Amino acid sequence: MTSAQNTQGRSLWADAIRKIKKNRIAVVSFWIIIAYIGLAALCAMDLVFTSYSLVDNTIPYQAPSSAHWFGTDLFGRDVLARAAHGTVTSLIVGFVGAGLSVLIGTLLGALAGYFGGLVDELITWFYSTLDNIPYILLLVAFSFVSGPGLKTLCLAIGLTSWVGHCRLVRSEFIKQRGQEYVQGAFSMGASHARRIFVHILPNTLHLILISFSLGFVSAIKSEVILSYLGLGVEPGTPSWGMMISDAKLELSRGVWWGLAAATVFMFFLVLAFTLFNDAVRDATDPKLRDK
Amino acid sequence: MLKYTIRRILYVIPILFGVTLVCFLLFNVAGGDPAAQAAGKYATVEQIESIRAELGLNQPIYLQYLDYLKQILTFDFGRSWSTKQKISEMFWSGVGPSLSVTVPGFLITLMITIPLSLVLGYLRDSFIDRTAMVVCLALISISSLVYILAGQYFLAYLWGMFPISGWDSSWTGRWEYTTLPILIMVVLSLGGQILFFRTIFIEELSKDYVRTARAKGLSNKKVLTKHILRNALIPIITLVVLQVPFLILGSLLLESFFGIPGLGGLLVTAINNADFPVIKAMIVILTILYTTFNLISDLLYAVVDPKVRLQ
Amino acid sequence: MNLNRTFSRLAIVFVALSFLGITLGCTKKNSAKENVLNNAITANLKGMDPIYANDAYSNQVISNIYEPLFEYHYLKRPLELQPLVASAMPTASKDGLTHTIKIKKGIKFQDDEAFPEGKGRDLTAKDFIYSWKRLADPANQSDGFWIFDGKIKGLNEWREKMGKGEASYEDEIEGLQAPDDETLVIKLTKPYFQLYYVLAMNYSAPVPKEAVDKYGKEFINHPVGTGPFKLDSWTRNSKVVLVKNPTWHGGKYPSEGEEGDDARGLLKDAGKDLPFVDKVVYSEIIEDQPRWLNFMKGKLDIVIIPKDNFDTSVSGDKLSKDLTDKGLKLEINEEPDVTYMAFNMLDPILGKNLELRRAISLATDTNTLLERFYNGRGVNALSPIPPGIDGYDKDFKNPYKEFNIEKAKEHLKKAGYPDGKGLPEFEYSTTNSTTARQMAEYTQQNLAALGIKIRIAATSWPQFTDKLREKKAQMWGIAWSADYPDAENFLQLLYGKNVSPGPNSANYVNKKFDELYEKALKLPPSPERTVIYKQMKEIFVQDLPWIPNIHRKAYVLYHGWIENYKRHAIINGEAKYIRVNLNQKAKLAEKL
Amino acid sequence: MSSNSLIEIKDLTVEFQTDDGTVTAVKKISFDIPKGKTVGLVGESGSGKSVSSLAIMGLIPNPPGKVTTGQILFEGKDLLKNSESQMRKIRGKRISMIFQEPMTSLNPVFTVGDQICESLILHEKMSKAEAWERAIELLDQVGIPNPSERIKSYPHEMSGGQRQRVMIAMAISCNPDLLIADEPTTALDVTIQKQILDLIADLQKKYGMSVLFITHDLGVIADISDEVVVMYRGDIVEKNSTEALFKKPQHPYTKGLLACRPSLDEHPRRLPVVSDFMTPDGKEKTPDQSVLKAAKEIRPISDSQTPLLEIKSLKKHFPLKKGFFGGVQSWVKAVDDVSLTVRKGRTLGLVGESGCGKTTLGRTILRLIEPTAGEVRYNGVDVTGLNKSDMRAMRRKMQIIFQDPYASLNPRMTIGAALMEPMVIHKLGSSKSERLDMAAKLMDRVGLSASMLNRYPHEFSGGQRQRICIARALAVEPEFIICDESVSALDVSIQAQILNLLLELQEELNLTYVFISHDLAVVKFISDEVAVMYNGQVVEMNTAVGIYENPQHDYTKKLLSAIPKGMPKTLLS
Repeated sequence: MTSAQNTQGRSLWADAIRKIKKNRIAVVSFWIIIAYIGLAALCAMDLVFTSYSLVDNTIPYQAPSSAHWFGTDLFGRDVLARAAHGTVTSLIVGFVGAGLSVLIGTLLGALAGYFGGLVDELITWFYSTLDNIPYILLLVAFSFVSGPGLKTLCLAIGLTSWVGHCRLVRSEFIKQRGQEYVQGAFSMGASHARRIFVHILPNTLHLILISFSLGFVSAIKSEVILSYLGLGVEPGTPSWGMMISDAKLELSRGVWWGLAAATVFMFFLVLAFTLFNDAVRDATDPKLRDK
Repeated sequence: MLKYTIRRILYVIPILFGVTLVCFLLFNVAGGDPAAQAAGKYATVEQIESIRAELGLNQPIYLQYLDYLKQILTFDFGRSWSTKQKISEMFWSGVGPSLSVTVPGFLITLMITIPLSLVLGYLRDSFIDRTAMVVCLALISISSLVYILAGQYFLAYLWGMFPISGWDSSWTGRWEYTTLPILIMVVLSLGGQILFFRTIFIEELSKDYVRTARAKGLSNKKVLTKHILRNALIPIITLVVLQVPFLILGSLLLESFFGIPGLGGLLVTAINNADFPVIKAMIVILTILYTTFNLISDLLYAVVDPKVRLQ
Repeated sequence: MNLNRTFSRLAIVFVALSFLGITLGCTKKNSAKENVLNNAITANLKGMDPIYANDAYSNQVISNIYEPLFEYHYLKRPLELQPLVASAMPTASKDGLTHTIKIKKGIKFQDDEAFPEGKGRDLTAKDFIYSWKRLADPANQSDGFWIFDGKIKGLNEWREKMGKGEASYEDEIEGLQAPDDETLVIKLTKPYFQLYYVLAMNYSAPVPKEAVDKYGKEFINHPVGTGPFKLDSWTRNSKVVLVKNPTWHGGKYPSEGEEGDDARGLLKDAGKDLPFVDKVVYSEIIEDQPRWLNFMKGKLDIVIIPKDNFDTSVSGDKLSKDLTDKGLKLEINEEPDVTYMAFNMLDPILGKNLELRRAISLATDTNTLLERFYNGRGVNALSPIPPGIDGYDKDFKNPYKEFNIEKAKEHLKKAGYPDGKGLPEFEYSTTNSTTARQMAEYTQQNLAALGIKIRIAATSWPQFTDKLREKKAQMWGIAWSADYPDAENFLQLLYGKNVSPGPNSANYVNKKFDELYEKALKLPPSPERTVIYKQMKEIFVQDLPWIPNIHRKAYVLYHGWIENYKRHAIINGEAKYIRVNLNQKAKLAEKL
Repeated sequence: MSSNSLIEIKDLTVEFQTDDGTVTAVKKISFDIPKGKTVGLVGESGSGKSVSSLAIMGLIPNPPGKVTTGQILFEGKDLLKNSESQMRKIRGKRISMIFQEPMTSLNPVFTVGDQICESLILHEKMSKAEAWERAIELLDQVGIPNPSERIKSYPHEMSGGQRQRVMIAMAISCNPDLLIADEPTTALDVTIQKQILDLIADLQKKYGMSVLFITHDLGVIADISDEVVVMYRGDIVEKNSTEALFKKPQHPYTKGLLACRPSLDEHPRRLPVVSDFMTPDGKEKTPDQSVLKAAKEIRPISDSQTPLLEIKSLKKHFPLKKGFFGGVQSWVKAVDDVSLTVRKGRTLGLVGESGCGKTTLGRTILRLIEPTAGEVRYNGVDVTGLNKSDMRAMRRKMQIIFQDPYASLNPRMTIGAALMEPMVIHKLGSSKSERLDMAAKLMDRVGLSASMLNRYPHEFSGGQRQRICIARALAVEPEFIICDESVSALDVSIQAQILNLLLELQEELNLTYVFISHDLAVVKFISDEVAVMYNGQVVEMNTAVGIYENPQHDYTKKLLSAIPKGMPKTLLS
């Protein structure tokens, strides 16, 4: 073999990761997100906070104490455990909902941006149409028609929130399509699929990632709004949206801890995502790199 | 500019077509049998049949769609299933109250957030900026219920600074009731808007013209308030314009807690009652408004951005 | 172009305007002198047409404007009908099929532009016939027609013809005759002892044809009745203001009542002319907190204590000292209603396995439910018939209405599903209000203890009722409030001929039960009928198509300046009886 | 210290904090800017020339940048000790600056008038009306026609050259003592460059100001500067009067820089490069004169030669505006009836200013853009009529090298993957290791180490990337290559290396080139024949020497005269 292996190059991703690693806030945020995912996994496997569904009707609405750090709820269940298990719901909604919408958005955006012409006009028309319906109304209408539950919630979020991703991917594809490296691949005889998936897509992936993580945060927030309107996940499933929605009645009897627990859990996840997102944006921004 | 305007207006036609089609399909095809919904709890099969006939549900689907378009064009959405009231009147009576809270609240928020986020953008990554970001995120993370319940309990009930809830339809009387909701709305929207505008300002701050302006000897303040603000206002204005249709929708929670008879409450009641004609009408009206403001936003963009203006 | 400057200018104008508003608002202080009753309704008023009065809130307002033939005595318990627009209680033929009702002379509709010169004309018997045809007219889609459905000779036929466009309001109906202006003769297809009760419901209140013709569908917003108050203004979704109707036919405060009413000072105004207040305001306040706070500030006179404010205000049926010091008074009333969990008897498992239902019933911890969701405000329900209604029996036994998980497990074993093994997941339907959802969760927990898994489907009310109507629900939680104080109103929910889409959503069919029901229908209120009701209850307990949960109690708080207040579960037109003691109000208001 | 110094820079060091640690952009440099003189600051990108100028302005972005040592004496006072508010009184008033990017350096939302007036109102305390009058005068002075109308224009309504004029008007508005011009002409066409240079020279004389002119191209400043400072990797390697420097350059780097620029008068076989004069560690080296002096042999051109490529009446029209109902209202004729012949083994140069259609022509030949009409015959086969699979096979024979070495490599692919991709597509090489070997050979061929195959494009310099692009084009063993402005984005010193490489490859592999450029000197150096394009049409075609010696078309003449002589006028005569 040649000596080719001798010098290992550093890809843009490796470069970005190195930059992120140097950013203390980003690292902390990253580990917070990992911690949430870990917590959700453990909760889903019922390894931690197993008391989340443990009803104790002798201690409803107990204020925070050493036994129950965030008090208990109406049924005497440990609020902290429920908030922890709410992570599962939120992460599912976030990953599946945002994932689905990114998938749809990327696919349509790529097609529209890459091929242009009639395909573009059709897709643009379609997403402009959806975009012209205020998102929250579309989401409400959609989940209203499709019924409640975690599955339909994810579906509703996925099917209604892809427009932003689509727009982004489309404009990025239009931009990249004209770039010389794509033209170069064309001149070498690379097929459409090769140009789309090998050349352009990897170069838009960082933007898609950022877009996904924004979508993630907004999906989590959508769950809260839909829960408030009674269109959330199935009752009994622990969810931050439900806890916040329950607070409407609880607060007037002075029970603030349910809301507090859900808010604190959500706050740190959203904060971590937002800050991490900023760091990824900075680390992958080509404007900041070639200078 | 005129050509651009006309083209842009014509572009709205296919969009409106799509928008109405989506609303129509969502409710009439996917949303179950409207007649059964309309008939109510003691309905008999014949009753449902008669409603079907009355609602024109026995017609082919495209005729139903045309009927629906006619409703929109004449602004006659029929009557609510739940209240039997005329939907257009329900709508009109809610617009004023909603706007009385949201418009002042929105403007005051803008007055606060634009300068504040400009400063934060300038101080990017400093301690102040970081702190402000966390505070903003905290502000938006806390459920709006907390602000509303606390505001109502402390400011209105305990300290008696405002009435607890209520409404006065006279132009002078209403402000007594809207002041507290406006205040709360400002607090509610502060965080998100600052975060949002800050990003826009940061984007502008990295542009080449900023260096030119500084090379001219302009002070930082002048560079910020003249050069950057003026450029950032282009995206800000267009985005702000897109918020306007939502002002009409009002704020659901504020309205229901402060007794403001606005459209937010109307929509939520309709959702709770599965009052399809009202939901449908609201979505269509809002969507058409939104489309209109999208158009206005684009045209305004052309006005404020000289680059588009003369094309 | 200087947009930021424009913005700030605009905003300054707005700020200035709002301060102007505040100062103006402050000068316009509510005068305590005004003789007004401030009430709240907890949902938005839909409209004021009696044929659409299908919810408590509309009824509360409408009752002050419209008057049906009869009303309930304000003070007497158990509830007793008395003539309102009628001059006396009707006379019935021996077979119970013909009823003759005399109408008071000189009753006038409220003045309205619909009448010549705006002067309200006299009410006649024909107005009733017109109004009831209107109720029956399919074009109006009223859901109140059930009060006459199949009961009055010729009315259903007319209704059908109307639906096909083959009839008109001019047509004679055999069962509805007005031989003269003061006499109304009703001919029934079969005995219907609940007739007088439904003639006390707002659905049957007379409306003037002139007004309906003039306003058309907008009649809903232009009420023209014969009642003590008339509409002054309605700010949609905010408040309704009613003022004294100067042309009202009058009425006197009752001079006798239940035992103890005198001691409570409820007879002080005996024989005095009604109404006592000049104005009634109904504020539409949906959220509990503002309603409660407004009440605590004295802006509302009467309020039902919200569930979540209960703990801080009441303990053991006594008001907290803080509240009694403020002059507040508490009124507790057993409501004629029942909450229950129903099974769809057509369900291949739930409907066919009695032991399973028994197990579920035994696993339901009603006391905790009562404590948790009603603050103990209610009684354990053992049968569909609530207290205060003939057929209710304090000592009635329902052996499955005890919380006994061991027994429940035994029954579950007998059912063929030891510890729930082999059972599929059931769907429990409910509505998506927070409380309904939490109650469903509670049921879920109760059944989980037994090893039975349920999935909760929470939808909007109409979607929920759709599901019931289409027989798609498996089990669900729901409540029924009396339309009138007769057990029939509850038992009809289990009558075999009323299965979905009728009111018998459980689709419960028991021949014996149905026979008894039909027999009872033919009987006037009598000990004989009570015995039949008792038998029906026994059958109910044997079959358990429902698990009855609770008969609720209302805890009503009112201010010290309100006099003559007595909670009445069925009527809502109490405003005319209530007196606002303005001197007292001036004194007490200072303490708030 | 001479008393007529306006600015004295002493021991200036500027450091930047980067992810890779501290980078010293400028190392203890010292130089003077005399009053009323023009100093040229020359160096390749990254040599620290722009940083030095920003340091004078006090505009080093901090963080990450920081001046760590030294003084900048302005009339004897250290600018670095000034407070921000004191600096503001100097910026724009005493020292002003124009930047490289005329497209983005002006604020897009204000009229040019507003932007010029701003300085006047700020520093000269003029009223708005006075400032406006003065701004019109200034626009007139910088050669904007109809200034009283144009003053109301927005930047985007002006061409690049005009914008740079506006920048200049802005910079001279307050009669500054020093004008710093940071690569003001690099982004402009040759003809415009010439005008701007003349303008700056004129204004310098008129106002008697000092000018610090920053460029990577010595040739550009030969005409206008009095003194030259040469920077190399953060150091000043040579400073001298322009005449002396051009006449007798001292430092090997300077020598290389002076020699590597293609000149219109000479016909060398290959261009000298910096490495001919300097070892990689900066030591002097005696160039091999035999190689340097070797003259180019003029290859015969005759119609009897087999043409490899024949272009006949090729047209490419772009729709300009869509009407209300999708109809096209007007067309841009980017390529308008062009016919050309490219002979096998020869190079056809295609020259013209930006927007003349030369790039579109290049891409249309390869069918990267579908032509509107006309024929492209390659070895007698009409390329425009080929179906998809035939076209793919054809692509193996025809390759293209683009202008922007930063954009023409996929940033997410290793160099190895990029080189092997065409082999995979065209099924060259039977296994991965075989392809890897081929790629290694290609790297070697273009003068890069095969050990770099696992690296990513961003780890290479612009010149290296362009070599990689050449290697990639060679991967499929093509016969014909279009070089589309392939050296335009490179510093002159790198440009020479790449041009030499291209020539070597042509000889070795018998390649045929179409070389597209706006720089006539470069085109003349590399081409056998030259076609001049103007407004989508070929206005003149001749042999390379013929075009230079006997230009026919007015536009060709204009192009020729605009090329910097690369020598101070005093030395030319």
